[in-house]
Amino acid sequence: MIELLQNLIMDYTLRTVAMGSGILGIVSGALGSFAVLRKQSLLGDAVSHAALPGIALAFLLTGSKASPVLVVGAALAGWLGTFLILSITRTTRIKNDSALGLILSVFFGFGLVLLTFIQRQPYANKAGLDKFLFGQAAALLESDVLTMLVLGSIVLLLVIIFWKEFKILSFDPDFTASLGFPVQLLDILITSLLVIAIVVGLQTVGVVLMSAMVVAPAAAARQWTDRLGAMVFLSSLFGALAGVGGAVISSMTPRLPTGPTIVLCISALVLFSILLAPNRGLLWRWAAEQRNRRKLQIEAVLSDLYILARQHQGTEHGHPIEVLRTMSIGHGGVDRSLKELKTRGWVEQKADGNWVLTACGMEQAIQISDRGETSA
Amino acid sequence: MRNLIRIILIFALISTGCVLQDQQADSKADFSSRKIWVITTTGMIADAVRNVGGERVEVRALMGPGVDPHLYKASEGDVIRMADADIIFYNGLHLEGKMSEVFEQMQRRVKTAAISSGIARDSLLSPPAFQGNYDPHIWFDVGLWMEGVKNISKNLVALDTASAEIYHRNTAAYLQILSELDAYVHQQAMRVLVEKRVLITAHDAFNYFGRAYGFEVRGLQGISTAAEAGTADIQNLAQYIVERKIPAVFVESSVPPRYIEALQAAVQARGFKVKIGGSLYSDAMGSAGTPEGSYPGMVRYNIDTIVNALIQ
Amino acid sequence: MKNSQTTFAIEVEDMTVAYREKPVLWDVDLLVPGGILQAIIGPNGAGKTTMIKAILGLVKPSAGRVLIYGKPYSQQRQLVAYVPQRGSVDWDFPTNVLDVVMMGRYGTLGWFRRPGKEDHQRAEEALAKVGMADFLKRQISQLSGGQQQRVFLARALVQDAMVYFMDEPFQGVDATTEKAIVSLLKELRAAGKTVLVVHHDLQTVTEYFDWVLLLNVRRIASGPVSEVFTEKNLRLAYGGKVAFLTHHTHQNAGAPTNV
Amino acid sequence: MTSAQFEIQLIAVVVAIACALPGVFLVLRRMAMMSDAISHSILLGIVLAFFLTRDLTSPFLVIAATLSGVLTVSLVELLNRTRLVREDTAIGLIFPVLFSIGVILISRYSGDIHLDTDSVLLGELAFAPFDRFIIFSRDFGPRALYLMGGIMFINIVLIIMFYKELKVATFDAGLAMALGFSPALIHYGLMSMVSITAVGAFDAVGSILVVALMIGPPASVYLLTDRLSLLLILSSLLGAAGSIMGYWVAHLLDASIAGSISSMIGLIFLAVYLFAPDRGLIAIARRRRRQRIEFALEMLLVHLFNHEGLPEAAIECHIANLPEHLYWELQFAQRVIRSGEKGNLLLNREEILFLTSTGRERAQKSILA
Repeated sequence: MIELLQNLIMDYTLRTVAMGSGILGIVSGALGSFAVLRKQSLLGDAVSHAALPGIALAFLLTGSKASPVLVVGAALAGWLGTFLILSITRTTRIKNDSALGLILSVFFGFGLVLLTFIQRQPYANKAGLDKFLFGQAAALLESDVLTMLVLGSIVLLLVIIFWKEFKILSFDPDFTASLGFPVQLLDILITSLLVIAIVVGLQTVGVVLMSAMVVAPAAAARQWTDRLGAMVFLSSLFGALAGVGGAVISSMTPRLPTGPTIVLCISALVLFSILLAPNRGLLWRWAAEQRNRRKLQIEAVLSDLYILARQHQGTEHGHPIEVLRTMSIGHGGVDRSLKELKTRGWVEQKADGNWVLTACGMEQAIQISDRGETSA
Repeated sequence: MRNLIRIILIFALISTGCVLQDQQADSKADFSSRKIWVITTTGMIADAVRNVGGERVEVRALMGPGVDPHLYKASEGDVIRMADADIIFYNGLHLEGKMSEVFEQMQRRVKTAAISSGIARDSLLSPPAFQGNYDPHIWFDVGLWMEGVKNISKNLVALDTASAEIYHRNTAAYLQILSELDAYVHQQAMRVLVEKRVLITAHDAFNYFGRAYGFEVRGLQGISTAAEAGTADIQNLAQYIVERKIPAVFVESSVPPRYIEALQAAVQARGFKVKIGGSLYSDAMGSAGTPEGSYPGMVRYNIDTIVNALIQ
Repeated sequence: MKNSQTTFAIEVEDMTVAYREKPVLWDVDLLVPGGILQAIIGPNGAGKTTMIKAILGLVKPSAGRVLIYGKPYSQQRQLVAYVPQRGSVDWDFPTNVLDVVMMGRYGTLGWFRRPGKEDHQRAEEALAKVGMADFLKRQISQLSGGQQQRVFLARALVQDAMVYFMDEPFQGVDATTEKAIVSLLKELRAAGKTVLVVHHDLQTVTEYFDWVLLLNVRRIASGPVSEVFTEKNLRLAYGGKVAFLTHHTHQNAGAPTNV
Repeated sequence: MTSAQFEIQLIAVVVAIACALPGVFLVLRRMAMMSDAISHSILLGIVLAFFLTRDLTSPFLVIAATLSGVLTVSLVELLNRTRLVREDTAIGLIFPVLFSIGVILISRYSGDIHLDTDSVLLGELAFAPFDRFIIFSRDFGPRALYLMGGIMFINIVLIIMFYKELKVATFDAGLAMALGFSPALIHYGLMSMVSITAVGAFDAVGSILVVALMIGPPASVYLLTDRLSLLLILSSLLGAAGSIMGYWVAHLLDASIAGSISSMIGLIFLAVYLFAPDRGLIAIARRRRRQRIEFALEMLLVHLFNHEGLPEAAIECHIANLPEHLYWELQFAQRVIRSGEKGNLLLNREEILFLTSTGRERAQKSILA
C-alpha cells in the first residue's frame, strides 16, 4: 500500500497518467452531469465519429499529421455535427437519438469518402491518419496534463459562473425563456463546453473511455443525491476516483490497458451505486418493500386476533396458532409476526400455548381497523 | 406491404439472372498480345511483382504509399480493378483481415495467390497460446520474403507459361538483389554491440526482423489494433531501457508518435536519456519515387536508421 | 381596435400561429383589463396552450402583437410570470422544492448573481401561501401531482409579477390543491394582479373566473363570464359535444356564488 | 455496368431494405443509438468466440457477435427497468463496458494476433461480390445477397405477421398491455431483430453504413408521413434509392462505397429537411411569409372597408399613409397591395386604394368571423 502511494507520487508515468485521468474525470464528470440531465448522454460517442471528416479535411488542407492541426479539425467537425443535432431536434419532430445516429453515421461516412480520396495521394505521411487523433490513457504526456488542467479550469470556471443559468436551463427551458434568458445561446454555450471536453479527451485517452466518462460518473452520482450541486461534485469525485484508480490498477499488472480499466472502475461504481445508494438503490428499495410486507403481515395477524376476539366476546379466550395460520392464507409469516407482537407487548401466549390480544394490542387493532374503514 | 413483396420477387428474379451470367468467368486468357494485369494488396508485394514480371506485367497496389492494411478503405474503382485483374497477389496470414477470406473465395473469378502460402509454416511465428494464427509481417525478414518472391514467380509462370523464361530470369536477378540486401542488413546489424541490439517500437510489427537479424524486439502493444497499452507496460519497458541502457527507440509511420513519446518521458524521469531514433516504415512503404518507395530501399532505410541510432 | 382609452393588462392583436399548413391560432384578439381572473377555454387542439406560449414568445407567431400594460412584451418581462404545464419538465431532476421556487427569482437577479437571503425568504413565504411550507427540502420527484403544481405556483408567486399566465394548473390535481389554487387566484385578484389561466373544466368556469375567452383556433367570444359563457357560444366553440355540460353551466350561471 | 457493379448495388439495396424496416421502429421508439452501441459491443462476442475456436474465420464469431448484440439490448433493458437511469444513459453505460472487457481480453491474451472488429467481422461492400455462395462448385451468386436477402425476407414476414401488435406497442404501450400483448415480449423480439439484422449487415457492408441505413431513411420519411405502413415502405424505397445513388457517386469519385452511400443518405435527409412539403424548413418559412401577407391583406381590407365612403378616406386609404396607420413598412405594404391587386380584391387609383366588390365581401366576412 505504502509502496503504491510512493509510486503514485514518485513514478513519472503513473503520476502523469493518474493526474491526467483524474483531471479528465473531474471535468467530464461535471459536464457529464448536465449532459445526462439534458438527454445528451451519447454525445461523446457521436462527436468522436463526427470528428473524422474534420481530421481528414485538416490533413488535406495542411498536409500535416501534427496533433494540434487534427484537434482543431476534429473540434470544428464535432461542433458542427453537434450544432446540426441541436437544430434538427429543435426544428423538427425527429428525436434526439435519431438525430445523433444520423449525424454520427453521415459524418463518419463522409469521412470515409475523404479517406479514400487521401489514400490516392502519392505521399506516404498519411499512414495511420485515422488513428492519429485517438489517444490512449497510458500514453498521456505531461504536456497533455497541462493542457487538460488549463482547459479544465476554464470549463469548470464557466460552469461556476453560469451555474444558475445552466441549472434552470437544464430543468425548465421554457420557463427560462419566459424569464428573458437567451436559451439558445446558453444551450450552445454548454454544449460547446461539452464538445471541447470530449475532443480533448478523445486525443488524450481515446473514444470509448471518453464516451463512458461523460455518462457513467453522472449516472452513479445521481443515485446518491437529490441536489444538482452535490451531483456535479460527486460526479467529478467519482470521475477522478475512477481515473486515478484505473491508472493504479493498470500499473500493477502487465498488459492491463489503462483506458478500459478506468471504464471498468467507473462502471463498477455505477453498479455499486445502483444497488446500494440510500433511498434509490435497488437493495434499499427491496429492503423497504420487505419492511412494508412485514408490517402488513403483522397488522394482518393483529386484526385476525381482533376479529377472533370480537367473535368470542373478549380477550380472555385464547386462539391456537393453527387458526391464525389458516386465516392468514396469502400473507404467511404468522410465527414471526406473533413473536414480534409479543415483544411489543400487544399479544401474549397463554399457558395452553394459545394466543390472545393484550389491552394495548386491542387498542392498536381497533386503530388499524378504523384506518382500513376510512380509507375504504 | 404488397409492394414490398413485389420488390422482393423482382430482386429474386434478377439475382437468378446474375447466377447464370457468372458461369463463364474462368475462361483461359491469352496473354501473347498483352500484358498481365496484376493487382496486389500492399506496396511491398507490388514491388516484388514489378521486378519479377518486368515488361510482362502491369501492376497496381490497392494500398498505395502510406496506406497500411489498417487504414485501407476500398473505393469503388477497386472493385473494377479487382474484377478485371488477371491475378491478385496478397500477403495472407490475415494481414488483410476479412479481405483475405474474400481472396480465398475469389478463385473462381480471378486467380488469387497468397504470398505467404509458399512459405513453410514452421518458419512462421505463431503465439504459443494460439497455434495456427501467424504473425503476418513476413517482409521484415528478407530471407523469408525471398520465399514469397519465388511464390510470385511460380504463379506468374503458371499463368503465362509462354513467358516463363523471362520470369525465371527476372526472378533470379531480383533474388540476387534481395540476397545482397539480406547480407547488407546482416552486416549492418553486426555493427551494433550485441547487448544493444534491441528494437523498441510502439506496435509489435518487427518480430521477423528481430529473429532474422538477432535483435530483441519489444513493443508497447500487440499487433491487434484493438489492443491498448497499460500503465505497467510503459513502466516496465522504461525500466528495461534504463537497465539495458538502450540509446534509442523508434516511431512508426503509421502509429501516433505520442505512445513512444510517453515512453521516452518515462525513461527520462528515471534519469536516463533515450532518443527517438527516427521513424521506421512498418506496414507501408514510403512515397513513390523516393528510395523508400521500393522494398529494398525501405529495408535499407529501416536498418540504417536503426543502426545509426543504436550505434552511437 | 386601436386608440383604446384605458390601458389593458394584456392586449393581444391578430395573434396567428401555424405549426403546419393548418393554423393553430387564427387572428385572435384579446383584451384583458387589469385585476381580473380570465380563463381560456376551448376543446382539445383549440390552441389554448399555443396562445399562452405565443404571447410569451416561446412559439414564433406568424403574425400578431402583444402589449403588456401598453408596452411591448419584451420591455415588460419583469411584470410577467409563467406557470408551465406540469408535464413539461422532468420531475426526476435532482433538485428540491425550495430550489425550484427560487428559480422564479432568477429573472430579477439577472446574470451571474446567485439568490441570497432575501430570495430565500420570499420563496419560503410563497411556499407557505400555497400550503407547502413543510416541504422546503423535499426532493421534487417525491411530490404528488397536486404538490408539484403548487410548487410551480409558488415559483410564479416569487416572480412578483403583475400578470400571471398559467397553463392548466387544475390538470389532474387533488381537491386540496384545487382549493388552494382557487384561493390563491382570488388573493392575486384582490392584490390587483391579472391572471390568465388555460382551463379545461367547463363546470367550474363560472365559479372560478371573471372573464373568459372561448377559443377554437379563432376567437369565438371573449368578455365577462356572465355575457360570454352562453350555450350558444359554447356550441360554437365545442360543436355539438357539450349537451350535458351546458346543462350544468345553466345551473351554475343561476347561482354563481355557490361553492 | 459489370456484373460485380450490379451485384454491389443489388446487395446495397437488399441491405437498405433489411435495415430500414427495423430502423423505423428504432426511430419511433427512440432507440436509434442502439444500432451504434451494438457495433461497439460485438467486439466482446468476437473475442470470446475466438478464444473458444482459436480460428479467426470461424462462423461462430458472427454468431457470438449476434449474441453480444442481444446481450447489449438485454442489459440496456434491464438497466431501464430499474428506472434509475434514462434510456440513452443506459445505452451509454452498457456498450463501453462490453467493449472495454473485449479490449482487455485482447490486450492480455491475444495481442499478437490481428484480432479486432475491423479485420474479423466488418465487411466491405466493394468486396461483397467476390465472396460467392458455392455449392458443389456451382456458383449461386454473392453470399451476402443470400444472407441479407434472408434477413430481409424474415424481417418482412415478421413485420407483416405482427403488424398490428407492433403498431399498437409502438404508439401506445399501455393499450398494448390492455389488449393482452406483452410490450416486453414485443420489445425483445424487435431488438433481437435489430441485433441480427445489424450483425448480418456489418458482415456484409461494415458498421457505419448499417447505422446510416437504419436511422437515415426512417428519420427522413418521418418528416413526410405519420402512417406506419408508409413509413416502412417509403423508408425502404428511400434507403434503396440512396444506396444506388450513393454507389454511382462513389463510382464517379472512385471513393468508398459505404461512405458515399452514408453521405448520400445524409444529403437525402438534408433535402427532405429543407424541401419536405409540409414539415420542411423552406415550406415552414414560406408558409410564414405567405400567412403574414395573407393576414395583412385581410387587415388592409377591413381597414379600407371601415373607412369606405367616409370623408377621411382619401387620407386613410392613401398608400403613403398606410405605414403610419397599420404599423407597416412601406415596402411590406406595397407587397400586400400587389397581392390584393392580384387577387382582384382592391384597386389602386393614383395611390389611393379602393375595394372591389369581392374585396368588400371578404372584409365583411372577416369582420363577422
